[in-house]
Amino acid sequence: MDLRRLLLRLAAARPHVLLVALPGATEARLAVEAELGRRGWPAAVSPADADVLLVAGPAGPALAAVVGRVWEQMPEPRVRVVVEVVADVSGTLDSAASQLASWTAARPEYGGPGPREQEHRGPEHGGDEHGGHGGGMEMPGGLPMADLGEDRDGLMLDRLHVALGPVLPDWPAGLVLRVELQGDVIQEAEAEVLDPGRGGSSRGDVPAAEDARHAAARHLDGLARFLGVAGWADPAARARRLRDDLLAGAEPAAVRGQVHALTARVRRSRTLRWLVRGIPAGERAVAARLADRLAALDAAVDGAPPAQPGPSRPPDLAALARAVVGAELAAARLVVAAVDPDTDLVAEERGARHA
Amino acid sequence: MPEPMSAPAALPLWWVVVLPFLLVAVAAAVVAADASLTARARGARADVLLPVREAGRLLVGQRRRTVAADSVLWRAGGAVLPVAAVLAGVVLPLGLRPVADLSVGVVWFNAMEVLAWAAVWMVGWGPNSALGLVGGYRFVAQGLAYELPHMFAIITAALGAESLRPTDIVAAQRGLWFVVIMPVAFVVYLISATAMAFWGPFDAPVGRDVAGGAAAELSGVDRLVFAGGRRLLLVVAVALAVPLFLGGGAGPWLPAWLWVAVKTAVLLALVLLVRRRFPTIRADRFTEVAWIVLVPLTIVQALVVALLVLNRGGAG
Amino acid sequence: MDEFVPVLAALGVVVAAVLLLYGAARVLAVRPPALEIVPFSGGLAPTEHAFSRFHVRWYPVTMVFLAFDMEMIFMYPWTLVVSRIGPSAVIEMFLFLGILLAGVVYAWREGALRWT
Amino acid sequence: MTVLFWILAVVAVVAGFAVFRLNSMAQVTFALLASFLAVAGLVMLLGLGYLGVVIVLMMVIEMVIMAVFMVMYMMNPAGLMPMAMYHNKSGSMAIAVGTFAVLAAGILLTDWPTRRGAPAPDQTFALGEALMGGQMLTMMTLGVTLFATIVGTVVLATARGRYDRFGDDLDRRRADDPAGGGPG
Repeated sequence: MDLRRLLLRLAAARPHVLLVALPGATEARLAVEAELGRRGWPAAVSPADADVLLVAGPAGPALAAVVGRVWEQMPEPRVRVVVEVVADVSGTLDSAASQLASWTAARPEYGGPGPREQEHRGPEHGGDEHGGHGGGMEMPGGLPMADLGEDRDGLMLDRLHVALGPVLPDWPAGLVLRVELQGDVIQEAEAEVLDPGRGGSSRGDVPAAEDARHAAARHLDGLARFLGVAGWADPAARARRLRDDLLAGAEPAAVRGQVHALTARVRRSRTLRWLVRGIPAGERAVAARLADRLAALDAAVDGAPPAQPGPSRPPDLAALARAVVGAELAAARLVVAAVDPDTDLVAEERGARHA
Repeated sequence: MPEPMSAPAALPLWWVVVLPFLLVAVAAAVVAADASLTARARGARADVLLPVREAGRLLVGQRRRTVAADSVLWRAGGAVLPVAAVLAGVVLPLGLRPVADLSVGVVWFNAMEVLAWAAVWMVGWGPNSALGLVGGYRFVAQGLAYELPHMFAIITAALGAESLRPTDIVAAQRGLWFVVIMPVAFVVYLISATAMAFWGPFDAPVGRDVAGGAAAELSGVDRLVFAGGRRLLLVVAVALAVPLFLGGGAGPWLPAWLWVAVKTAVLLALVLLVRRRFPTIRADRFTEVAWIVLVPLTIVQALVVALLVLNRGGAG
Repeated sequence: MDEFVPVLAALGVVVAAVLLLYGAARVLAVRPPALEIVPFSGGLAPTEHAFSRFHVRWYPVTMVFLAFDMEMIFMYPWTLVVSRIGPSAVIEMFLFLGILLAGVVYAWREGALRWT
Repeated sequence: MTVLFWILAVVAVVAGFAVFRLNSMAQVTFALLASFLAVAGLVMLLGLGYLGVVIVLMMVIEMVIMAVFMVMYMMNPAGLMPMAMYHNKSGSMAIAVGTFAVLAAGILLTDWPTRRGAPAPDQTFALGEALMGGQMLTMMTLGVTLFATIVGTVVLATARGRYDRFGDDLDRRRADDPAGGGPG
């Protein structure tokens, strides 16, 4: 049908890309984000919204399963691509777009042409509101329902077990937060990083005693993700743009003015201060961690030497999990974004221990 | 009772067909303008075809249904949003006359926009998804915060004209736009209108932090209807501020319909810019402010206007 | 109710438009709907149905809201008669609102407007 | 007009019946809402525009809030396991059918008086006049009742009170709450 082909072509000029960042592949993620920004392609926030599944880095077994599941969740037309080498980001995106533009239902899918797994799962249950199935206690989808647990008022109410991550917008690569939710309040939490030790050496390109440019870029990246979680898209986009400029080779001194303007704007925002006030996040509250980051960012572009040149320690995931207990989901996301655990380092640490 | 003034009748009936297209066109313009602002911040090119691309993309996209989803409520919720938005839009004076000149126009408007409560909750509930549920519930919490200030703001405008009919409210501003005597109600109205369309900075129900929240599991035409309905709701809610506070089609030189268009465009631009100035305001922070700052403020505003009306009534 | 005729017509038109959109999508969509998709929470499979007793932290707010909301039924017709009835209408309505506001202030102080 | 009446009437009854047939608490709530909306349409047909629209306004808000509470308290809120909205099926059926029959008979058998006088030209206006005039006492009583409702529900529903928040002498400047927020 011609109209369908026309619409596919129109849409393919601006596909929504779901980026799956893997631990140890920060460089690939940054390259992809920079290219998406240049093209003006939106980053999808969930598989339902995505046309392109872009996996940045080599996936270990656990993350490969995650990628497979996310792929299953995406509606067609859809394209799956992997970026492992920074140099071929642009070409990969081009080919994804052209595949979408010339998409036909008959196209064999990436990863084997077999029928989709879920179509074999027996009768559909969704719209069946007449209670006609006499099966009794057989639950749809084979899943149980949430069980009871005590809430902070001492009431017994359902506790829903949800695994947050590793594919969420502005979320540390590979991190999974297994939480027990009552409503949207977290009662218990557990944090882990999937596939630690995979590709952990890719940070070799970012020297340990990093220079001011990389320090500034790293802080801008963290700031952009924090602002993204806080729902402040405009300065988040500016932070990303400055980060990309720095990584593309701009001197910190050249962007100093813009960075200072950005940090000043974030600091000045009374609304942001009011929104993050009083959210504890372990040793330091969210607001204090944000202030730290802004100060470090300013210092980095001012050419000050990095405060602690010592070896970076892996993040304390147990402390992170403790910090989100009792928080409402939005606050928990802010906590994670403020702590911003460097999951690449978890990889190195675990990898070293196994060796 | 206000004198039975020579109230302009409603537009001819065929306008009911034009109205949805008109609103969709404005909503598309809003999408394009918003996206071009976003592109500018990121250093990319703007794209005027963007609303067409997005709509086309969702039309050819596959729909999906989650395990054990409540399809009835899920789909109904999405469809209610555009229907409610257009039905709320029938009382908008497009120039001098609205599509339906209801004597209880502003109450009708209020009743239709409140359907968003049900719609967003149903869309969040439907897919049997934890993040969707959180999004749906966030909107109800937000509604509990913005709805009372919203009602008081509308009532204040109605009080100024002593009529619930939007055309009467416009007529009552012949001498003085209501924004002058009720600035607080005007500002609160705009705040609550953006909150009702869960538009930034009140976009927590479809927030990034919950991967799209209520909309997280929507794809294909379901997403198109929901997202389109949300834009329509924003356009209609903001557009009603023109007859309520900005004198409707009043203005020199230009015809009334053009004035309405210009004023609406200015307000929409304002809303788009404000969204860029603020991070997402979560309902847990906003509720108390809404109740103990906005509600008393709007009540005082209503009192001031009531005294002005009494004064005027005494003179007449 | 003649004035509601255009409303009814608009309802018909917009419902038809939404149905038309769904019909167009049915023709244009590259595939029929995907069924039994696993809900998304970050890429891991859910272990339980999300449909559960959702414990909202703001239930006291709903109660205060409902009580306050009742008042709106009166306030809309009240706007029509202010100058006809005169000062007594204003005094009465704002006394009424004042009583309710006192309730809200009490609720605020007790922390009912916070997520408990 | 008559067609519309019958459509709305059937929708109201069918949706009302669905309330008892559906498994899901959420669907039950919105079936009830659909029933109320049809009734609101009937009220509008009677020429009571304001009342009809206000029924829509109030019922949408209230049914959403009811859905929130239904889902919060009822087991199996989505009806994933079959269940029924009624207990003692035969008894409740007898009561329901009996009530319906009595009411319907009442409607049909009553010798309704013929209308005297004409309706006010603007019912909304008339309603406002009645509220500010004859029904003033009703309204003030209602105000106090609503105040009592607010205070009562707050006392019953909040586990923590002002002494937990501001200290025993109420001298803490900023409230101590498990969740932040608000202007203070």
